[in-house]
Amino acid sequence: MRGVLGFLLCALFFSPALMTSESIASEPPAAAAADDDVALQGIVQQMAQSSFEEKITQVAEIASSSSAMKLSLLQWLTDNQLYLRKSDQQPFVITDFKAGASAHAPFSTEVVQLQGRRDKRQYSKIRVNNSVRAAIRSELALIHIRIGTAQQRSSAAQQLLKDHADIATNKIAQLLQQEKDPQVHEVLQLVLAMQQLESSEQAQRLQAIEALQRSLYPPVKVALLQHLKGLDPSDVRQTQEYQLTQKTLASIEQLNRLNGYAQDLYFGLSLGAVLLLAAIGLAITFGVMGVINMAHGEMIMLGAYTTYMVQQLLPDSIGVSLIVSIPAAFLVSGLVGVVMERSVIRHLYGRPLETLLATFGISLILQQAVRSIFGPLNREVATPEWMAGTFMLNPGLELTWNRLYIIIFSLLVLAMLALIVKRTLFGLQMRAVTMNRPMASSMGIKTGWVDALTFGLGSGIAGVAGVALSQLTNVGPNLGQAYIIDSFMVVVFGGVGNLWGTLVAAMSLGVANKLFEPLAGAVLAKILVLVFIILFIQKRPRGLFALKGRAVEG
Amino acid sequence: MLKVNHLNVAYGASQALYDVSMQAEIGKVTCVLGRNGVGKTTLMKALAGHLQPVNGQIRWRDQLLVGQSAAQRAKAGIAYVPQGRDIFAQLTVEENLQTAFSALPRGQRRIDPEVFALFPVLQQMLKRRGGDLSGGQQQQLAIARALLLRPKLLILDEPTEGIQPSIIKDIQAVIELLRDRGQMAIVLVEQYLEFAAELADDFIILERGRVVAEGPGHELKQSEQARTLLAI
Amino acid sequence: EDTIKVGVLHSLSGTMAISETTLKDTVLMLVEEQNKKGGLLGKKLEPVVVDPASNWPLFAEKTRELLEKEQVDVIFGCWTSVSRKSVLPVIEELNGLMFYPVQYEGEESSRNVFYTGAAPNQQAIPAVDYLMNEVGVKRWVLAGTDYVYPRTTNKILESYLQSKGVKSEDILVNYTPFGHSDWQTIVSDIKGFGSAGKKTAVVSTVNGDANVPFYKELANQGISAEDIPVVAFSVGEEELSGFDTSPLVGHLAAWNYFQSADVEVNYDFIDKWHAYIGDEDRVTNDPMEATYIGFSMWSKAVEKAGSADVDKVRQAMYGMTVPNLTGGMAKMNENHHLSKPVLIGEIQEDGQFDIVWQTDGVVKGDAWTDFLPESKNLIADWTAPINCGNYNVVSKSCGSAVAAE
Amino acid sequence: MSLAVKHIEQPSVLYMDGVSVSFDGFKALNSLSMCIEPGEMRAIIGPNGAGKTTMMDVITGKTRPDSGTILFNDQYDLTQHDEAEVANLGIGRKFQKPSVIESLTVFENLELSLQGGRSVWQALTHKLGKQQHQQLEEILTLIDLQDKQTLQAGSLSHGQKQWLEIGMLLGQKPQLLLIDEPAAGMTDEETMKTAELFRNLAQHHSLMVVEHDMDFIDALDCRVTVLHEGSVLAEGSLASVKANDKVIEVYLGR
Amino acid sequence: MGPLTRLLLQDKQGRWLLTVIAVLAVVVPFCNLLFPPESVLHVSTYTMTLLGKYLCYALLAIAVDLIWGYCGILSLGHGAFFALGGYAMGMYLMRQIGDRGVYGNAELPDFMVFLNWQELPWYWLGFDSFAFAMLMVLLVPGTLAFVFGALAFRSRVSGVYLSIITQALTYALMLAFFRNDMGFGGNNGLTDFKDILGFSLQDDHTRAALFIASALALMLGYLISRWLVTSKLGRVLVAIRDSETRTRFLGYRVEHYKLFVFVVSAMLAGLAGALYVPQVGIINPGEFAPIFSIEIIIWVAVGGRGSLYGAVIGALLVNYAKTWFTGAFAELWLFLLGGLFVLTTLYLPRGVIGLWQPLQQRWSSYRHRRQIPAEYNGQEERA
Ligand SMILES: Nc1ncnc2c1ncn2[C@@H]1O[C@H](COP(=O)(O)OP(=O)(O)OP(=O)(O)O)[C@@H](O)[C@H]1O
Ligand SMILES: Nc1ncnc2c1ncn2[C@@H]1O[C@H](COP(=O)(O)OP(=O)(O)OP(=O)(O)O)[C@@H](O)[C@H]1O
Ligand SMILES: NC(N)=O
Ligand SMILES: [Mg+2]
Ligand SMILES: [Mg+2]
Repeated sequence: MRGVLGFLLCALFFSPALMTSESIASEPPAAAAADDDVALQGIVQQMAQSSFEEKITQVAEIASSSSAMKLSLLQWLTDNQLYLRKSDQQPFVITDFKAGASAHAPFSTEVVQLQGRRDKRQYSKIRVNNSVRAAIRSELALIHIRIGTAQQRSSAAQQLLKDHADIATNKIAQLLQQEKDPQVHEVLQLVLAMQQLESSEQAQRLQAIEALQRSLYPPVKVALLQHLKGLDPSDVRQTQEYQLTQKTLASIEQLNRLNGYAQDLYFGLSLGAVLLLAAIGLAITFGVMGVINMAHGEMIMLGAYTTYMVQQLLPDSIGVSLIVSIPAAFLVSGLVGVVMERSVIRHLYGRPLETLLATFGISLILQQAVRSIFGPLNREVATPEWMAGTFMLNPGLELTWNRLYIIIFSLLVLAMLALIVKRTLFGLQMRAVTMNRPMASSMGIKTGWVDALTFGLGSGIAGVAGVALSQLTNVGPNLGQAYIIDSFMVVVFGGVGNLWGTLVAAMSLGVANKLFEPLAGAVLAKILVLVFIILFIQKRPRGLFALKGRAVEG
Repeated sequence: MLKVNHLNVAYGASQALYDVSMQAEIGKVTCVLGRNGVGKTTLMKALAGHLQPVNGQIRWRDQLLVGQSAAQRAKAGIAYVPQGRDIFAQLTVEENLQTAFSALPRGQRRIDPEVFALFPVLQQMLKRRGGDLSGGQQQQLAIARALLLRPKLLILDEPTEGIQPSIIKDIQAVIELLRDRGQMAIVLVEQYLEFAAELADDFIILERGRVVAEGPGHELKQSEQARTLLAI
Repeated sequence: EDTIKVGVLHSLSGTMAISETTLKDTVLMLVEEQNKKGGLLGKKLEPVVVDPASNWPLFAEKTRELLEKEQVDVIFGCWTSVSRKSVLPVIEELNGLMFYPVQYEGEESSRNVFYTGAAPNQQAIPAVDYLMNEVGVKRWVLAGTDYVYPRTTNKILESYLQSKGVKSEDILVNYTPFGHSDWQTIVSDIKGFGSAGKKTAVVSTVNGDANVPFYKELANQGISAEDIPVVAFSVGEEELSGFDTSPLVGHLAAWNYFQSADVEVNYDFIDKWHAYIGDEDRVTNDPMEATYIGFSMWSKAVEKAGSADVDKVRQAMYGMTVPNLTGGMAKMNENHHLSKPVLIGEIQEDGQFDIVWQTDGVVKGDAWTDFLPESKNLIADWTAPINCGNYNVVSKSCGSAVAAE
Repeated sequence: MSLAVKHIEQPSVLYMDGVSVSFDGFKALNSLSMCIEPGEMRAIIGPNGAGKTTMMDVITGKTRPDSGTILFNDQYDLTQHDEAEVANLGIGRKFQKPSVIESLTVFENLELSLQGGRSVWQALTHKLGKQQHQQLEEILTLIDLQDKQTLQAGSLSHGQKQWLEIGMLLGQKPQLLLIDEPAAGMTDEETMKTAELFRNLAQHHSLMVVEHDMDFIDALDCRVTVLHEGSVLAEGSLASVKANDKVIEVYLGR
Repeated sequence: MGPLTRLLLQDKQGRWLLTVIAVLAVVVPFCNLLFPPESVLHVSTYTMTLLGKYLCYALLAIAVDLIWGYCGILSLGHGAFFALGGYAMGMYLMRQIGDRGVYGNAELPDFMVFLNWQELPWYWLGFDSFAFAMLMVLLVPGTLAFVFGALAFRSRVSGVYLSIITQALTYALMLAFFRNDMGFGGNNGLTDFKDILGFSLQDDHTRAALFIASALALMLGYLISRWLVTSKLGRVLVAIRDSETRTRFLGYRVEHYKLFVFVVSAMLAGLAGALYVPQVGIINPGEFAPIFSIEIIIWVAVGGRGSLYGAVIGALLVNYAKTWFTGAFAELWLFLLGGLFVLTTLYLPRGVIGLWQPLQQRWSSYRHRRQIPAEYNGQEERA
């Protein structure tokens, strides 16, 4: 699914597709010599005592070893899984200290069952810091660029872009010949060009600059800027080179600016999508039913906690659990909504302002209930693999997957809701009941039933929003409070009772916010958006998509 | 047949109907008359289920209605055209009509073209919001909507109010037609004596919440009592 | 009276409950433990818990309630600076005693408050030193929530960085509102700022609720600690427990304590905490250690003074040392701030920090920073003969606060 | 241009020329022209949806016309004024759907309607004078709501609200009264009483009365204008318009 | 005093309320100052400042009820006016600190010193004068209300649309005041006040005086509001609440009326804020938080919307409950307070003051029923 989306987007932005076949280039494993392992074990044991600088040289030693274990060892190191048993200095690999997990010693065959966190006292970790990790990453890049999978080669190539001095020029040429993946090929070529930029021959440098034209990888720009600084425009011999560099930089800058606009738009839309999700449920409970639902935020919160619970039940399949959470959150929040409606709200029809008081009370109760049950701390909701990270539209424009999913998800939810409201008998009953309860009843509509289900629907959708928000923000007792104000703003700004208005309002507020933000900063941007809302309402006192005519005045 | 026995209805502390009894037979039009504020609408609301009586009984085909919701009554074939129209202002004309589907079995959920024959303006304005219609158009919509419920008991509270003369004539014809089909009891509140007198098979007259006169329709026009009761 | 009353003034509801509730539990745990040991001076300790509900004026009101109505002998409380500022006049008027356990912006020393969290020189400056010297950072993003603590810290840092020769175009300052939840633009700006070819780091004074979405966005936009490390002063183990840290390994925090401190006292403390709270997954953090130190010092001071009387206890506090949880000793100075070690930790996959650097000895908390013109001549010393919270060493006079005494 | 034409004619209380209003393309008023003379009572009839109520909306400033001129007393361009200003110029209105202030009592409704004292300051210092009390008593008697005067207007029956609204109109003493379907929901007897009331009023005021009840119109005994599809279809005595084939076809029925 | 007696004559509950407040205004300071802390008759300073705070809230509640209860303007941003009044007072109090701040700077408040400001911004000028500050206490909220109201009411923004933009207003102000650059102390706000008119704020006599001032302000606010709502203007307001359109057709310039009460209400709120600040000792942007404004609405709703004394009772009740619960049930109080709100709506639809109305109604319906023919007596009422 993610591949498809990526493809669509790439196609959309006229950029080369990023997924290609996953060929694995491998080289025959080096002969495992016991001596090598002993040496490695020695290094590892030494590492426990050494400073981080020493560790960097030790990493290089490990990388130059011919042992088959070196790759795993480097990986364990970066992943912080290498420990020494305090009692006998035996290295162990430990992924987790929870009871039942095991520790295995890579240099012997010993496996130890762990009893729980307390065992931490018996092992000391071989610590690495960012510098050591960076060193390992560079070493791994040099290895992976030769034998890695396509993806590993790709990231290795990009790593080389940053540290292009690390690798010999002839080696790149050699790699370029073998490389089949067009993207990796392109990056390697850039690496080569960047090395040539430092060449002593002007012809080669000019060629390199040409090659770097329109490349949006940030290191390229840095290198060109650096290069420009080293040139003297008044020197006739360098004028051409100077101008070419300048021109190249200008064109890169130009493209970056375009990217910037596209990115702001994307940010705006994704912020809009979040606002939309948060507001949709309210568009039902408030927009359609007229209940000033101060507990709306808590319905969102319940959805987020449901996501957490589902994830606790399915700890090993985060992706599935997220999908399962959607109906689960709908049910949980929806049910709470139904109970709320039947027990409290139904006594308040015709007294809309008092719903504010009651739902405010309910919101306090729900917040405290969650705090009492789950504690005051935020809960961890993991992000599935396919939602994490970015996709690259072009090297200068990487957009986040999760936002894309959320944009699509919010539109789907809205579309579904619009279908229900506009196209089903239930939707019709829903609207009729809120417009005139006694008369709706006289048309044979079970108003109590419809009220409960409508409120349940609105609440359920709020719950679904909670699933999405759990991917972006705190899952804690205050989650709801953070969204309630914005939700009301969106619904009202769009025009109460108008789903289409809610969509446009959410998106335009999101985009406006993100357009102001680079100009004025986050705080002022928010203030500006609020002022904008205030002024806009003066022009359209009933929101963006106000219903007009007698129908609303009567 | 509809039977009302000793009905008392109050708004909070103030009582509006005292010991009202009446009946309406299938195949007949029963007219309820009286001056402003005597309790006609109150009685209709009690029949439709919008007001619960303090005490007294309402029976429809030997079934006790008191305690049943308006929706249950609608499903039992009671349709109500309220005074002041009460159409769903923000629903389109079509949607207003479709609300009647709620009381109908799945198979019968369509808008009977007969309605449009009677009120052609509604067909022209299907997509307009009910609230945007003119007063008379809304009244027509309210009647049409009630007819779509395929009622056995039709309650009409001043249905001719605000309707142009030619359509009043049509409505009169329809009511006669419905009555003559003999499958429906019709309760009609009307101030417009001429109209009432022409349709009424039976009538009752209310005064200050009490039934003060009743009789067969043909007596209405001649009845001196009726004249004085309806005068000031 | 046969009990010594301990007031607990931490928000249990509202936005700050998320951080402060833990401290309430910590105090209750310490009180319970002390009572098991027989209390103090032969009296039981009686905790009095109130909820100021993250509402700043309510903090003042509740302080008055604790001191006047409940007649508590000591208060452990507050988190945000504004709550402390709100409490200050009341506690000074009624001559109460409060232990404040959170890192803060400094520029304050009240006779009635002991500050057991870090002052800027015990957190911000060492962290920047580390990044500059050990990591080679040349370009700085100072990102914070828009309020006094980040503003002051950043001001101090800016002035410090400039004194170290960092040019102003290499410093980017950014403020966000409380609870800011959409970090896309800012994170992308950081990314842009960091791609100029110089080693870049982010110094984050982002507070509270805004952190989770901030780190999630960092992770999503793929800002790795090796490229652009983020060092935070308000993110500890507890904040990390709210989200998945695996994409954030290597980002940093500067504190005076980390749960991962590999010493026996710490393991004991953690065990005690787990036993008390009944949940092995609960973490410990720096403000808890600060609370622990404050509580230990106060109990020792009460014993030493032979009374819970505020003035006597206060006098007994100066120079007091108690073991901290990282294997050293914490000492209370005359300026009401502690001497403690400064640690830099890197985030691990399991939500813990690996200590990657620490100061050689302890650093003495500085009430008035040396890096701002207005305060560089000020010191605090609550012992005779100075007896002043803002003593000007040049004019040799006490600024004001005690003039009223 | 129409202004020029106008000045040759007699003075008018209300002068409308070429007034058009459309809603989403639907022409509710279609170049409507009409003129009411001082002291004239005019009956307006016309099919449902002809635009009668819309016409009143336009006169009273509730709806802005797309085009056309509306003059009051030959001097005020009503399209330039909002509802309150129009009311203060001396135009009162009774709505088709009875509309009173539901949570005020009957008495208070009438009190608010009394002429004068519209500004904030006046409202703050206002006290009912003896004369005004008397006036209110008279109105209450006339609309037969004395015994309900302390009841909240919301608890009146439909017809009682109609009466109250007429009473409010009387209290307001406007120069021009726009009355939308006053007889709806009244008994025949009351209808006649209302007609008489209006005839009396017409001695000092100008009236524009919309009704569908032909007996009532007959009793008003005044000039009749028939609207159809937003413009004037016929005008004249009731007898003459009743005889008009087109009127019969679209309105009266055969 | 003619109008005043007339006002009071028709207002039984109001007489009660004013009497109670007047008694409090005398007794509480008296007991605080004259009886030693050991005495059973002693009222602690804690209690007195707490009550003083409640009185300010009560005045705020009256201000809100005036526009909401009587004119149907549901302002979800009234905290803004309260806070502005508070800030005006806070600025005065800050100026009174003089060189007693921690940096000993006589010209600048501490927070400005520490943000390296060189001189007092222009909008701080004049605030060292009490009279000027008091003027601003009324003028600043009044002017903001006037500008905002003039815009909104003329554009006929009403209902939830108005509510939401008032909320946007207070939210925007909150964010703005959070900014240190605004020159109002950022998140910390203004605090560490020393004295007012030369009297120390730490002194119980000063506190007693502030308490009495709050009581007087509340009484004054009540009387002004009562006068407004019992005049014909009050009926116009109700008419507007019920049917704005209809009122317009009667010739009333609805926007003028709304603007008038809105401004009056904002000024009352500002006054409440000004009295609140010296008693609680701090003013910060938290008072602009939308949730605070919603809470004000809740007080009024709990007390009983549309009756001024109900608003007072609601403010006192809810705030007392909050004080009590947060102290005595620190970890459960949200359940209790939330429950209180829900139960109030369900069982006291007219608010707490509705408590005695059913009694009255039952009495009148009892009398009424006796006029009904005897055979129906004792039957269950089902309507
Ligand atoms: N909601 C209400 N609350 C209190 N009293 C009411 C309410 N509705 C009607 N009444 C009173 O009940 C009495 C009967 O009213 P009802 O509406 O039944 O009269 P009606 O006969 O239909 O009059 P009309 O011909 O004017 O429609 C009236 O006196 C009226 O004042
Ligand atoms: N806001 C609107 N949107 C769409 N159509 C409208 C709107 N307002 C009025 N109309 C239409 O304009 C036409 C004129 O309506 P108007 O109410 O003026 O009729 P009327 O002459 O008063 O009729 P009646 O006698 O039934 O009261 C009607 O067809 C109505 O449906
Ligand atoms: N003191 C703080 N972290 O606000
Ligand atoms: Mg009726
Ligand atoms: Mg009409």
